[in-house]
Amino acid sequence: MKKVFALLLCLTLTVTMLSGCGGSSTSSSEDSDVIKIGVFEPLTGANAAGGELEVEGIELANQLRPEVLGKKVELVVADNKSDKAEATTAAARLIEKDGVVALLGSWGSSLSIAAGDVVKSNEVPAVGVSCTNPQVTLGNDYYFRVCFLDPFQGVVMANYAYKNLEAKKVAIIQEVSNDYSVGLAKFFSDSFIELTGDENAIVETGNYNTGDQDFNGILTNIKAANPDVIFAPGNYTESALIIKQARALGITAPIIGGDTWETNEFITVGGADVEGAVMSTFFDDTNPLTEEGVTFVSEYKNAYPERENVAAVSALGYDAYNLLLDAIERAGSADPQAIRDALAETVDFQGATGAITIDENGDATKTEAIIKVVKDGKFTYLDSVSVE
Amino acid sequence: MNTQKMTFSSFIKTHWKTIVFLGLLLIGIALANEFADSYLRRILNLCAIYTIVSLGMNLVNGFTGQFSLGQAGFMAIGAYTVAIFTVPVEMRASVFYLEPMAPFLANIELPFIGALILGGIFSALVAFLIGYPCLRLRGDYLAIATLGFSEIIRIIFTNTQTITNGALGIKGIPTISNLWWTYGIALLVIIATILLVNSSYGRAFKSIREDEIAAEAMGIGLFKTKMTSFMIGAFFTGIAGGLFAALLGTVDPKQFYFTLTYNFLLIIVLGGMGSISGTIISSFIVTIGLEWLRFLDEPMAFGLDLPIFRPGFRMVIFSLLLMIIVLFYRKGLMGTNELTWDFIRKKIRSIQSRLGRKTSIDGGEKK
Amino acid sequence: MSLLKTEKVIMQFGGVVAVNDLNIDIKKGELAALIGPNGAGKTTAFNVITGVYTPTSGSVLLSPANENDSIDITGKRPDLITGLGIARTFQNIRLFKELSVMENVLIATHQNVNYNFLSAIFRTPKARRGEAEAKEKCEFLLDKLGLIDLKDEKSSSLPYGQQRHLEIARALATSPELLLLDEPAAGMNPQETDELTDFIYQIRSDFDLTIFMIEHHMDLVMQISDHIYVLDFGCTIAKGTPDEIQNNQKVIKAYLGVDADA
Amino acid sequence: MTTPFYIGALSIQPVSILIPIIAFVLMMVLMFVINKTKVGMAMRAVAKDYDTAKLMGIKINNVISSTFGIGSGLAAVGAILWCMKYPSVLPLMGVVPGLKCFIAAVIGGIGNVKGALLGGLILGFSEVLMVAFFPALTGYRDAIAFVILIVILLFLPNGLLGQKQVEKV
Amino acid sequence: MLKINNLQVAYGGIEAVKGIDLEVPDGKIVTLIGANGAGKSTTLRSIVNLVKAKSGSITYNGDELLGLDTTQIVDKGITLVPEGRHVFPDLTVLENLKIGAYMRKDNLEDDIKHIYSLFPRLEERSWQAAGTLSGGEQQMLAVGRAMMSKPKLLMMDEPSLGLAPLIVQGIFDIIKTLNDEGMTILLIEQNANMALKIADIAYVLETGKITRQGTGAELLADETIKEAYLGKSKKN
Repeated sequence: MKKVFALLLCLTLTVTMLSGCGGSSTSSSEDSDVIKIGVFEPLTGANAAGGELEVEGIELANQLRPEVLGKKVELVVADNKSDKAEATTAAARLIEKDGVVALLGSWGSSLSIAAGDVVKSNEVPAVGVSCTNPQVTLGNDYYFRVCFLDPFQGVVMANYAYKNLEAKKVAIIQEVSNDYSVGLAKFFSDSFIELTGDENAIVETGNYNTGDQDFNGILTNIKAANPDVIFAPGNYTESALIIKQARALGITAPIIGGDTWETNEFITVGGADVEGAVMSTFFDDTNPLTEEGVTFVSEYKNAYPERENVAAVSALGYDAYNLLLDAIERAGSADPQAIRDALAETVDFQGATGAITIDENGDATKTEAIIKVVKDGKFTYLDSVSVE
Repeated sequence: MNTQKMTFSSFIKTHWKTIVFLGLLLIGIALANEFADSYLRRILNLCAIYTIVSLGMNLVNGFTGQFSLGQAGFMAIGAYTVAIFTVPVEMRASVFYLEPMAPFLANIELPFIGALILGGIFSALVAFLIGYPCLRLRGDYLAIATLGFSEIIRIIFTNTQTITNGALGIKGIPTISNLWWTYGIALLVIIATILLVNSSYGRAFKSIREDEIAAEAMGIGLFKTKMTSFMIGAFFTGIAGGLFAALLGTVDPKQFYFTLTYNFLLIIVLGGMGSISGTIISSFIVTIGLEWLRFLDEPMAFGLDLPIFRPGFRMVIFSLLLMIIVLFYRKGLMGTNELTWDFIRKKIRSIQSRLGRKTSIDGGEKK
Repeated sequence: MSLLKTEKVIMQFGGVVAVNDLNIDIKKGELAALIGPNGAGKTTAFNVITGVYTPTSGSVLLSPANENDSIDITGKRPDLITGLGIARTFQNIRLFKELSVMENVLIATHQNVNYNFLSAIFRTPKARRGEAEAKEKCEFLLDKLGLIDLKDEKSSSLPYGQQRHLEIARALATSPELLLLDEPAAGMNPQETDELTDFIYQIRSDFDLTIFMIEHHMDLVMQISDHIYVLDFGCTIAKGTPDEIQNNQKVIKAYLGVDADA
Repeated sequence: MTTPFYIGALSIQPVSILIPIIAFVLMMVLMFVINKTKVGMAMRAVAKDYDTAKLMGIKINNVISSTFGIGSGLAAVGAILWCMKYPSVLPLMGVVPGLKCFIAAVIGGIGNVKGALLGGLILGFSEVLMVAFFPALTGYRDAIAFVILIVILLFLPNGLLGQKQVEKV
Repeated sequence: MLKINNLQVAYGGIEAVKGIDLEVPDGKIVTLIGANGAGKSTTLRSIVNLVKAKSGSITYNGDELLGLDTTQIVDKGITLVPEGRHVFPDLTVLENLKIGAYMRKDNLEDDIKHIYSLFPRLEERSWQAAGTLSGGEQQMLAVGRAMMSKPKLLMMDEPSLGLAPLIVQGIFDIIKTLNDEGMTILLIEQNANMALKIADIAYVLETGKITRQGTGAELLADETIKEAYLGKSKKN
């Protein structure tokens, strides 16, 4: 009896599976009046929060601009579970099963890198949203992005520390298991050493692992080294805890970081201690750099009235979508190859996060980064820095 | 089965079904490699790779009865070996952009097959080092110790910047893995496992699973035999890791978090601890099933707009399904049985007889 | 000439002394028995001899036929001791339950494989020959022990008596000189016990064995043993021929019991 | 609770003192429950011998459930203390600490309350001290637990305070 | 009091008890004798549901026991002193006794005193861990522990196992005393001699079947029984 029941259950499930599959694979309708764009983002797993914010921006852009070349644009969202193997299958599925003409995503450079080979071998272009690692577009003609790169961000923050904060000695705290963090730390220190001309300008480097919660060991050493500024790029939770514990230890030096800090969690975890923390980012809703930015902010606030501020990655998602549609328009066709060529030729596209020109690597050349500071429990515009 | 006296024609006669099956499989691979889209190919590749890892794991856990959870670590070793030795030398500078690759490695490039085998060998060597202290431990302690070792391997890979590029991982691995590679090697591994399991060594493995004390009294050296099994399992896993790296084109330490091992544990438990065919079947079920259930992540599954259909829901359903299967089939789908032609025939008969009810209550069993 | 000798063996578990000053001397070719009340340390003695336990003190010496001197096997690993020629059965049958009768016996030949696992995988001629020889030997054994028709059955599906036989067959497959039987007649009725008596005689002569057994069935013990050792509270309280033992007052008191008709 | 006070150059948060005290008190309570109460007696009995415990009329399932309850409760207290010191909550935050707790219990000897405390202290101290004295090795911090585990099990297969188990043959 | 009808028990394919009938009348000592593996222990264990019976029925004062949990059966006043004593080694002697009364809510003082008066050795060792006791003391403790639940039917599985003859005698004296106090006893013994001497009714179990039954004295006098189970060889 048990077995019969189990068998029946399996049978029903197989049937539902089959029907589910049948439902979702409508790739045969190539010449219909729909253009499909794939969005592959981490919607579960460690990177889910970032992925969702990007999808929000993309969906908002889609609502505002639902058509191109007289055809309806349909977004197909696939979850890559913050996992590399899943990221590649998700990308392959979007291309093969859903027949998308281009991809958007993903949050997390390593996931984009993993999907890089899929887009390359299928010759379908992809536009990265907030993947700042240089390796995403390196040696891949089909991957583009709308955000600036880690080297740029490193230079920006080094400049900020050196010029605005007049720092001579800095300490670095990096998340060794996070490629973003070690990369950014490296670019920062290279740039800072160059600016000061002092080989020993980095007085202390502390390492921690993702998920760590106690940083007193690192911080005690840093306190002893007495730096002018502490640069601590990394995950928002750990970073907020670092700042809290640093302040508890009596470290008063300014603590600065990168774009990943700009989340509400950073402030909820850090509380009063993160007041004055400074970070670079792509976008600021109170000071949009472009007209498009103004439109985006007002539309975003309409669509999500409950949000206090607009995440930069949402703005980037918005830009990625519009950049892609712009390229489709210029190509005059929804053929992936044509889109790729049009994307590569993008010059001075006016996005919400600034003007974007795609260089020979497929990267967005941006000259300006926003510097924000936490003030009264809010991310507040501080400055915009341009670096040549 | 007395292989010694078997002539070629009698071999054909007894195994024609298997030969035909293998032939069809080859044609299937050829067709898939040629005509299937990259999405399908990718999933099929993953199926084969998971099969290899799970077989390696089942050899240790299912056949030898040693509860080991080091799979993720061994995969990492294989994957990194392939990554380190196959990334073209001229690309290395751009991959290792934070710190250059260690000079003793920087100019060594191996052909894929060489790197793959080397990965397997490294993995087996590390298994030896791990096994030396761990294989003397009892069941649950062994599990936690091997799990720990797999974590140590991952942590080491995160920290050896000049060799493994640390947290950045290695990019630009030539994506050589295709269906021929993965299925070819999976087939070799399957055949090797079958031959091994049915040899004197295989029986020694099983005797340890059944009763360590009796096995020892029969002259089986526990440590040596466990070690053999452990190292072979690690070798297979290392090779699979290499294939995995060459499929994705990139590796980084986070891929090999210890939770990866749970996937394989799930596969072997579902398929049946100690069943080769069960492992193969469940590798496919798990890999394909997860993809299949993807529609549950969409907000409009079954045309219903329910808030539960959101990303992640398929994992819930998938876990539930597995729990149900394991509840109803305590020993997994196959137990310790193998899916042989005889087994299929018996199953069909027993189903027939059950449908026929009274006509033959034991008729089906007797033959 | 003595084959197995234990000298002043003491086995302690925590504070409990399970075996206290065990002195046994088994001659080549003889059939010795170890008797004593339950819990007297008989099985512990077997476990010390076969290496399952390392004794707290004392030594176990074995003089196999192909060695000139005796070898100290105290605390050696069980599998190595088996390799030197001591095989055993267990009080509470320890077969490889999920495996077939044939496989059970074949496992006991594994210690003699002279090819490595790679040869086994590639089925080299050497491995095939080894496998064929092992099979032949095991079939011969199973035939001798009347189990040949059951060789493909799962061992746990065998009836109790035949499981005992299979355990002995398995032990014999290790080609021992000395066979230790731990309560071979346990759970057998008098008739089965009689058959077992004949059976032990038979294997002893067929395989040229020295046999040392633990047994409670006094009929069996008195009938077939050359020497008997009596253990009580871990101490050897008596040793001698069956007649001597039967008339030993100490033994009667400790073990045989003051019988109504004695 | 997290605002520090100073003893010379030493800055100490009140929680840092409170947590060990609470842990110690809980250990005493746990030992009292296990050793002095009826249900604790039943737990010890069930741990040794299911069948005989049933013969005493002990409802095995109830005892196991209550053990589970106490264990989970203590884990919850641990988590609360953790969050007092490191105020952030994540769904997966328990994975690594959970694993390390198991290791601590194994190091101390399964089935021994004092052993678990000892194991926990050894693990905690070695992690912190390694980071403090060998900052270059910080990346290897999570590995230290496993290294200690393996070294200890190599020499003491039953953990520091665990009892030797003899298998009956 | 206890009635067993056509009880069958199988362990993993092997039938250990193949349909037995037996009866334990109120206030009597009943013994089961037979070789190792004949199914004696299995029978006792199936009465308290430590092993599951395949078919048949076990009734206690008219109530069916099959299907009840061990704890429910114990609650009805049946208890088993298991083979090999199985005292809880980490618990003290006193705790072992207390745990025997786990189901009781009333005052234990008097009962503990009573047991200490039967076994003065236990009182001396009240605070020792039970694992450190000698075999005989452990057996006393196991009996004492079983008595703490105030059973109406006390079942004992090989109480003389591994004990020196003198201590065995002591245990049997206690059994007799308990019986005189009104307790019904079901006993399994390898030392058939002793068992038959004190038994009112005895059953012989052979490979899962009852082959003989009678009063203790009858079986004790029986030649074939003597030969098979009384340990002394016929030569004597």
